[in-house]
Amino acid sequence: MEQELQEPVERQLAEESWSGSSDGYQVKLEIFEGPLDLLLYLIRKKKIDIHDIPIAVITRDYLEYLEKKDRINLDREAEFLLIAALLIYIKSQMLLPREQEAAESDDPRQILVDRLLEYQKVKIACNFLREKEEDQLMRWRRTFLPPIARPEEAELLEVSLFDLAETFFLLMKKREKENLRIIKGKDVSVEEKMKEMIDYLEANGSMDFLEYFSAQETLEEALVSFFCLLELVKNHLVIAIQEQLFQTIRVWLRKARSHHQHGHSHE
Amino acid sequence: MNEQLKAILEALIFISQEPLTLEKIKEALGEVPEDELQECLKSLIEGYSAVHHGIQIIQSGGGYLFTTKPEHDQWVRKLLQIEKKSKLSSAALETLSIIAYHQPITQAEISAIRGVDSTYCIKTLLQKKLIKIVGRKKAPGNPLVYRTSEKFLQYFGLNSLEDLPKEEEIAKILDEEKQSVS
Amino acid sequence: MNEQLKAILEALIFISQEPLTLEKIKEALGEVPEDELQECLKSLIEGYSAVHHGIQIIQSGGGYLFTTKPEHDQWVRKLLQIEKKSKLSSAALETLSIIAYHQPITQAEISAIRGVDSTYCIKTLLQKKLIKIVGRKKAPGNPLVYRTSEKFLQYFGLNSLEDLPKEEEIAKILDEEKQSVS
Repeated sequence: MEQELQEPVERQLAEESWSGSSDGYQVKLEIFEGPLDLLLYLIRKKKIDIHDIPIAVITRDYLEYLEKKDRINLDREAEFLLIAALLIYIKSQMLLPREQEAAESDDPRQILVDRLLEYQKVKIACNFLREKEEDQLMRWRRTFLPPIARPEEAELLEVSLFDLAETFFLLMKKREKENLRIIKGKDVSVEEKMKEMIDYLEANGSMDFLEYFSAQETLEEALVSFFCLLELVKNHLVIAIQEQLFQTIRVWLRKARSHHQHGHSHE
Repeated sequence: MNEQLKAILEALIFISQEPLTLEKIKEALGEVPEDELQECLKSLIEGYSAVHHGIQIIQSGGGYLFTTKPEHDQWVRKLLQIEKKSKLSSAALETLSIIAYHQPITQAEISAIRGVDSTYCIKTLLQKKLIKIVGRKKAPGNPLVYRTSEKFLQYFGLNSLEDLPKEEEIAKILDEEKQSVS
Repeated sequence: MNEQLKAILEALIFISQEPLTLEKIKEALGEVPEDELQECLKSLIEGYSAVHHGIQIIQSGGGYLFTTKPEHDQWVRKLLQIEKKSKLSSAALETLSIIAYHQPITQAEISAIRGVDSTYCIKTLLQKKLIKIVGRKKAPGNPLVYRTSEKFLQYFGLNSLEDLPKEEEIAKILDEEKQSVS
């Protein structure tokens, strides 16, 4: 699969964070994915039950970590400080005298415990995905088609004049049924139309037969366009191609047409 | 066993650029009895799982696909002269796990679970096409909502989101960890 | 027979885009006794020549390569057609995105934005029913005017066109990348 699946920026951060540690096992803040990661690490290190966290102890450890850092990104620091504030708040709540035996749900630690439990699940999922990733990264899939059963190049059928005409007249018949309104009195010259079509082809590269004709304002104009196209095909100035049977017909200018076209316009 | 069907399936899985789904198989072959199809697929997969094969059929992203085996990674890379493929960063993986389990989900919700701003990770995952934007949440600010993509499944070799560990399985793993710690 | 060597060869032939030559094999694997190599290759080729296999190893252009067997050609072609059809090409996607953000719009306007003739893409999108014709523009030639369809919304999981990510949002997501480039 694709390369560069690791953000070099983040990796660099992680590597830097390991450097220059004076205290043997001391790890710095950046290697933790966030404050919850750090908290979870502390809880595990002390083999503490997540449902019964000694808040005073953990708060002290947590703050100790924050103080030991030598440099951390300000944005990240804010996130670590936010959880520090929460810890201190919980600690203060725990110290308040209670009027009566608090129900379990009143435990001020609950909010933190819920977040830690959720985060713990995320960590497990991460481990699972990491294993899967490692396996997949060592598997290679083919990204090319093997040669013999090569698909045919998009099946291009050159369209005969007959096909062209048939398609057109079927189309016209359909349009007549749709109560085509015919605006009379507008003369369309073959020369003009032919020039218009070539201009269009030159500007757009190719045209969609059906769309072009159905976009013509009047039946007369459509007919004139059609005869122009026949003329162009006959003179090998354009090529009409049907990509697949029963699909639209596309018209392209033939290459090396400039000479012909020149001659043609002088007729 | 319909040996001919099995051979055709082998050819189709081999030739397909994407993991080959049952729908596509049926579309290509027309009417085939479902049980016969399943039997052939099973037999094919089993056949390739033998040690003496260097290629294997895996189910990934809802389809069947030939890959080389992980143990030959080094030889393949030597042949193609490619470096080891790099992994996702832990931050990106964390973000992705949360999206996988909580989809559809917004950036703010992800950041809340992680306790860390996740905009950058989301951007990275979008660019790698492992997640996609699937609309907006009807909430103040109408934030964009994310889901994992097809490519997510393929990247991790998962057949569907069902393959992710379930809540109970995670609880079991946590239990085991706790025991091994104490 | 060295089964492991045989498995590695299978993997290498599978993954190689060009017919895999003996030189290439030796380059990747280092020193391997010639006769052992030949024996494994022979056994591999023979194994795949059995009727129950849909793929085979052939010798071509001085190397070895996997191909499907000719007798399954019709199915293989059928599948490739299906795969081709079901894919939204990047050109079609580009066209679709322009229609989504600029609707209602004509073919000429789309082509102008893309800088490429887009008639074929429009046809494809119409066939997939992701866009629809909603009338004609009152302009010379009365060109057809396109809009995205209901199916478009479903496909992308949107409730309405309002849900499409706004230009600023996308810009914001992609912003950092731009900065790091400059």
